Amino acid sequence: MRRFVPIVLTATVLLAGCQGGGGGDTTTSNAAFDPATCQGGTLTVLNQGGITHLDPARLYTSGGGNLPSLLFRTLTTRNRQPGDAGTKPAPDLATDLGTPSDGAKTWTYHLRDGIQFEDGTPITAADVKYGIERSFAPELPGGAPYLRDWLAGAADYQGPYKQPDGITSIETPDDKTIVFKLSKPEGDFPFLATATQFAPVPKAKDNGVDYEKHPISSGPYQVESYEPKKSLVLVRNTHWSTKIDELRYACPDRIEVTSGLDSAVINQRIVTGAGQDANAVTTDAVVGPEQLAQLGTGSELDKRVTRGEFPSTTYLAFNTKKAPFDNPKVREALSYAINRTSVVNALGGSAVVGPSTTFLPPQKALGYQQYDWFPAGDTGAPDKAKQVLAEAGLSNLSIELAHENDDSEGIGPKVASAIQEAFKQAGVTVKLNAIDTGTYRDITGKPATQPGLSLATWGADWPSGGPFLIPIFDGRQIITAGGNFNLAQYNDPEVNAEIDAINALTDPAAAAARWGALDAKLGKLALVLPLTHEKDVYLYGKNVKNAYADGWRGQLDVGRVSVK
Amino acid sequence: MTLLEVDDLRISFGDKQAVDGLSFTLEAGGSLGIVGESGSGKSTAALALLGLSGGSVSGKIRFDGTDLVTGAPWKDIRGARIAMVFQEPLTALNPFQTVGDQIAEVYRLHTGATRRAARERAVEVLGQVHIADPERRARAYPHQFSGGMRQRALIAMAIANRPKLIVADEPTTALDVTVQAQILDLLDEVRATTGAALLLISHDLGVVAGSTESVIVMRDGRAVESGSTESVLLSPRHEYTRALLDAVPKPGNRDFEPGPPLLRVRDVHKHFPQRRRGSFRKPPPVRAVDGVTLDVHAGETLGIVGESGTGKTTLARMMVGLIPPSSGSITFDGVDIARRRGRSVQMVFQDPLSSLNPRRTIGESIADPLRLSGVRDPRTRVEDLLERVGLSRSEYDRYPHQLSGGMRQRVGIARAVAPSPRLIVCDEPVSSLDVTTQAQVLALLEELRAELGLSLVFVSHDLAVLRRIADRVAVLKDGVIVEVGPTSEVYDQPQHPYTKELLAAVPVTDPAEARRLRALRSTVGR
Amino acid sequence: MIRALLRDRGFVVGAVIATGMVLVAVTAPLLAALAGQDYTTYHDTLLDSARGGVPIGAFGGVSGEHWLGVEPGTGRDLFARVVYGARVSLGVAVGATILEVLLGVGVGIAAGLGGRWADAGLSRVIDLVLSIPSLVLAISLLAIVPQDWPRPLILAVVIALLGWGGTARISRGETLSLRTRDYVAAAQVAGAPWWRVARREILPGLTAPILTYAALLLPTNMVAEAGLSFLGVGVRPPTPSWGQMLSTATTWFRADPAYVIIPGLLLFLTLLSFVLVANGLRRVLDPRQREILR
Amino acid sequence: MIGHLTRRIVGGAIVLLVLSALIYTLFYLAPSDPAILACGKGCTPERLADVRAAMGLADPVWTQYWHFLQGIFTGRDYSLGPTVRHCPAPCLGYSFETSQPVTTLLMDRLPVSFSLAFGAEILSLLLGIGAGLLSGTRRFRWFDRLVNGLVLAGYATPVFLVGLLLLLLFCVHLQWLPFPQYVPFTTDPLLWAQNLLLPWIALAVIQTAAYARLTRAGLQESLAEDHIRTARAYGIPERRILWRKALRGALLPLVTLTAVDLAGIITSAVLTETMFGLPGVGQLLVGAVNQIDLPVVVGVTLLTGLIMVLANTAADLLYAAVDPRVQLR
Repeated sequence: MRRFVPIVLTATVLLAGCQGGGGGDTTTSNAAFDPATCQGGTLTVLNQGGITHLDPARLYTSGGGNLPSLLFRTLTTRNRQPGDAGTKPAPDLATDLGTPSDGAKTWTYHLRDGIQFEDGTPITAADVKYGIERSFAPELPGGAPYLRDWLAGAADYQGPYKQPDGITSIETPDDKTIVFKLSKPEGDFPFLATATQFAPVPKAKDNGVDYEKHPISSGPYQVESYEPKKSLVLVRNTHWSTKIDELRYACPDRIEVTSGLDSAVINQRIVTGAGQDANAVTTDAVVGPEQLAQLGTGSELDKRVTRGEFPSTTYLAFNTKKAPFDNPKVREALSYAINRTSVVNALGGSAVVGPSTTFLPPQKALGYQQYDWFPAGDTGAPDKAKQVLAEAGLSNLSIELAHENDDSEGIGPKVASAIQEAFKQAGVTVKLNAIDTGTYRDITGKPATQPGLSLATWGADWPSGGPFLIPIFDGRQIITAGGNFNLAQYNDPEVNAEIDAINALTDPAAAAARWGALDAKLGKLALVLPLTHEKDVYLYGKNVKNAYADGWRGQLDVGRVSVK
Repeated sequence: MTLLEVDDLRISFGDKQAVDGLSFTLEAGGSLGIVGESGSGKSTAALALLGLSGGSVSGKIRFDGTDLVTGAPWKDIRGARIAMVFQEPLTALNPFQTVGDQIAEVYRLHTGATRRAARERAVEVLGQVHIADPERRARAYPHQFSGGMRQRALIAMAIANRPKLIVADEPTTALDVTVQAQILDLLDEVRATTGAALLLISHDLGVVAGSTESVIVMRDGRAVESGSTESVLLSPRHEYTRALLDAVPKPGNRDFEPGPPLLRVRDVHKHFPQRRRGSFRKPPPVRAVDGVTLDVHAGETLGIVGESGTGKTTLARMMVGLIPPSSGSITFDGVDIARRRGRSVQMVFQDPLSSLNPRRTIGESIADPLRLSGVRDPRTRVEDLLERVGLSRSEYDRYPHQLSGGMRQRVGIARAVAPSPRLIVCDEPVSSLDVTTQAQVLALLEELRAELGLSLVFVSHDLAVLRRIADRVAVLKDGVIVEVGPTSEVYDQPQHPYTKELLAAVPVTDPAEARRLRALRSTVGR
Repeated sequence: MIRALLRDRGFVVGAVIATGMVLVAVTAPLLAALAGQDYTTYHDTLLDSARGGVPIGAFGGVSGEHWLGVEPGTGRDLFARVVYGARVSLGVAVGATILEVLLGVGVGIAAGLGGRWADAGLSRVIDLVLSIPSLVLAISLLAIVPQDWPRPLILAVVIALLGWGGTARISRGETLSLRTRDYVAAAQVAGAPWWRVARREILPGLTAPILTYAALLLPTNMVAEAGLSFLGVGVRPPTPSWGQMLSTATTWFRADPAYVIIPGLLLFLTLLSFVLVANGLRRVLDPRQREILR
Repeated sequence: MIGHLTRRIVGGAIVLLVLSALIYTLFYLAPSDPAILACGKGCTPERLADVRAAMGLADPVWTQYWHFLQGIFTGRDYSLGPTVRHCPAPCLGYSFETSQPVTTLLMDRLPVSFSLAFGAEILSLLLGIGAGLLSGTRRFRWFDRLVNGLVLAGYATPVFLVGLLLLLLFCVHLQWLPFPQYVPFTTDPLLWAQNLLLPWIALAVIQTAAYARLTRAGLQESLAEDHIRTARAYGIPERRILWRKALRGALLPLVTLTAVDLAGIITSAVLTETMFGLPGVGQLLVGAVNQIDLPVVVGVTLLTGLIMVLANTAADLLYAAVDPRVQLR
């Protein structure tokens, strides 16, 4: 059961987009589609993971998320286009992607005209600022951590309930202008500004934890009813129109989301398409073995598939401060020994994951460059591994592998067993160390308690190399107290300097090339052992039109599908 | 006029011939007793009258002009013209229906009366069987009745449809002796007032003696002797009948000089706390034994007599130290009995099956007290004892369920005498045995007493047994000793009214005496 | 007694299967070696990765090498996993049953022979254990226990801790009824101390009802283990257990029905055999034929 | 009667108290920290401490437990940030994960579990008693044997196995029934029943056999009782004896069993609900345990404990109501 990443809105999981890698058939069915006449009908969304919190401060989604972006407009949002274009940010509430100054340490935005909340109140810069401040409140945990890190002097801010004076590094000189002062240059700020924390919240309507019961919409729909993890019903927001929002088509009149379903059931229902299920899509139930058998056989179902890729890598993290992983030979040997086919099968087969020899997943926007420094072939090269170990004078190696105790995040016992078996072929004995999923990141994220070898996943918060490489390899990001992601505990001033240099670039294409080169360089050191990257195959209902994989995250873009 | 004529009745279950050529007649309004030990076929024969015997039935049963063997209109017969009174009054009544409803149901079924009329009839017959406040009691459930009342209710049900024949199958077996007398009197009365004939079935010669005009003695499915009650019981011709009559305990006559007091019971009380009903007031405790003072002298046999619920078992168990008294003292040779347990005092129990561990051989059971008193290898001693109580040495390795009731009680006695006690308390040791076995066990106890110089406490409900074996008798009622004295005195000149009532209730095998006692009861009882 | 048991056809069939299963569990390594397989080796070539990793070939990839086919997603030999799975399923069930009987009989006799207060106190404890929603608590308990503790042992202990109430209640009831028997009184009159009474007079009387009850507890505990493993709080991979296999099977039952049928059938057969044994024991040992089978 | 009830209530309260204290202790001892989950990825220790304080987890465990108990009897106040929300008694607290009141969550899930339990119970009672009567009156020998065999098989069948096989057969192979999804009774009774049919059957398979056996044994025992002989001796027709007299005694044990079984289905519904994906109390529990959602775990445990206690009490009362011999003290 692969409940891995695309649980749209849960707080624990990262979401980001992709270049639409495999999505060849994404636009074929759209020939007759006209956004001007697509309105009407009810769209059904069948999902596994429910929406735990519908509060923009607590959502951890990138590109504004799929369903949340129907309610929350942000300063910028993902460009809703199939293919590569979709990996770029686009202005949403703001008039442009932001004006950097002071070497990308200050970003200035202007709000566009005519934007209103669902109650007709105009949206002001103060509303955006207040929304961001709310996300600092410990009562509303769960959102992405970047703002706390990037905004100057905001690390100790406790939110507007305890500190009503607000954050000084966000300035609103007038109702239409908002200025962010950062502690260091961040060329990716327009990407971050797609997060729901950048959605406006009217202070008068804020009732804290209960705000999510009916968050005030700035998008094309508003909440009719919401039950956490179970259901969400959206109806039209009459104060929104295509005149003030070009990106969202908002075709269906009504959207009904049901969550908590079994993925097999979801796919079965979409395939059968009885009644309302003909209008159904899913944003998180990747197809299972049963549907895979029907795909590619020329059946009717082949026309109802979107394929996308989510930039995420599952890898083995070496703690290079701990023996024997401080020895590069050991890391290399294990890199030779790995059997990626077993891992792929453990994660659901080649249709939904692909083997990775690079840390960056194969997406252009991230700056992917192909390399395979320790060729293990499809099923591992145990003899080569043995040889490397013998050269290092290490035979009969015995190691421990930490993993989560359930498979929900794709780094559970199934993958661990596959790795254990692969290493066994190379004469390495692996003892499995199952750690409770709830505390796994806490234990691995504290250098004091971090095991020598652990399973990890990393997903990009936006399609750029920075969020993929910085937390993992920037030596200044080693947080000893906890919440550390630089599991190799690797600190090279040269690499750190390169990261700073790329961060200051505001041209994404230029940055991508340098990120890719950095990844290839780091790969030679075998600091991590990349295993797989995500592929996503989603089915949609018979009546659903204009369904294409969202270029940012590999899912159907609910903002543009039609059921009419 | 002949009401019932049974001719050459044969009932068999497979190979087993339960009734084998039984013949008798019963006049309208007459009474007939059938006597026999268990397995004699008497109940099977009785059930055959209602077509409920099962098995294959042949012969002739002619009742009131109808043949009951070759198919009969049972609906009109059962409960309407022939009514049956069963042995176990608790289980014979439906526990889920009120007594009144059960009687009314039967009445309606046969008369088609209205609900209301049936109800009235039920109350009427309940009154007829002397149930006080019948209106209210009709609404009670069987479990709310005492044993005697239940049997009355059954009799009420029997007479509800004014049957021509009442068959009473061991109607008093489960009852106390005084209640038994009342029920027998009631049957007699009912027969007189309703004009129904009575077929009374019992294992006890004393029960039929006072209640029937003629009697049949059955053994192995055959009638060994029949005739008028007087002639059969006073001058039996068949040896089986004689044996039955001989087994009835006769008064003993032992000259006896009591020794010094051995066991002294001083003002002993035993109160069992009752569980709280409701949450407010604690109910008063049950006073099982309520102030008993008693001596057991060396060499004597003390009988303690009482009906069920009088506290006699509690007293017996206190005497051997099994239950501590609530207050008062019990001393043996001046020492508190609780500290003398095991050596000096032993006990023989009522139910010989329950008193032997079914999972251990009888030899082991006997050897246990010997081991506890320090004997290393008791096998030979145990075998000697087995021989002494009339069993063979090889019985050592057998299990209790392989022995007959009488043999088991012999084992119980052997176990009691094994550690050479000076006193044995016997709690109803013979009440579960057949009359003939009873006599043998009593004889064994007497022999052992003489031989070993034992003292005996003999607790029983059976006055006849005590009269035979006891030197002195104490009469227990509601936890109090109402009368105590030498056996002959207590039996011949009872002082306390309860003693008199008890004695009057004892069934005797002399029909004339039985009738005399019944007359006596009617004056004492009401 | 044995002759009576052998006359019960159900018992004989059950006993044969049950013994077979126990043998399988005991000789699991041998059997796996005989098949030339072990329960950890992955066979990626036997899986169709493009279809999510279903076994290639009929009926879950049954072949001369893999007698029962292979596990979807991993290609591990199903025969080896099934025979090793028997170890966990039976081991945990037997362990839990033994613990339950020890605990239950101990507490039951103590309550039955102890004084009024001991009985009242222990009876409350028994009631408490009986009125605990055991599955609910077991899930919480097992989720909390550290992952590196020996899992099968923990499973047995948890199942036993939540399930000894029945044995205790029966033991207490039987003890209370046995202690009123005259032979217990006889032993007491003879001066036997309480522990001698408990051992010599009470315990033998408890054997039959407890044995019958324990025989039924065994399959119940097997179901419990399977259920907990099914819910993912049972033994840890790569250790196989039947319940765990059935749990994985829920995702595979459409694509690879064989994977449901094999462990499912085995679990059913084993349970049935133990129930048959228990039923036979009950008929012979418990002449009252109480309906403890529900 | 009143005394009995009082004792029952006090005893039940103690059971619930012990249960909740047990869960609190266990979760306190557990290595998992719900605040980490809430805080999310990239959570710094300072932020974690703030979040923990906001969730009320910074207090010592006994203080937390005391607040919990207070909530049940007097209600509690929750800080929402800018405002305060009052949770009236009996307040079981708020889910760590979704911030919803636990009582709301439970009330939301109960209909599903109740639908499951009552449906299955009624189905198995109907089938079980029917089969028991047929075999108990010994009209058909083969049927008797069949019931006997089925009860053994039923005892040996875990519900998740039956569930899987039923799904395989009816949803995948024959495609007669949809894959179960819960439809509230109030929305569409027909769909409600149609969707619950498989779970009901899965649960009923096991219980039907047990009830059949019990009915059959009870009937045979009942028919052998003395008062039945009395009824026969008084000419009461066989039919009337069977229906009016024997059956009542035979069904007596079923009365108590039904109440307890009903509670058992609800409390062990975890498996069935997981199997069929029904959003009942059991599924809520599994999710909560995974998410270390202590208030919900305690809530579910208390609810199921309460149901068990109520069922046992109900069983006693019912027994006393149908059997006049039983006196509750």
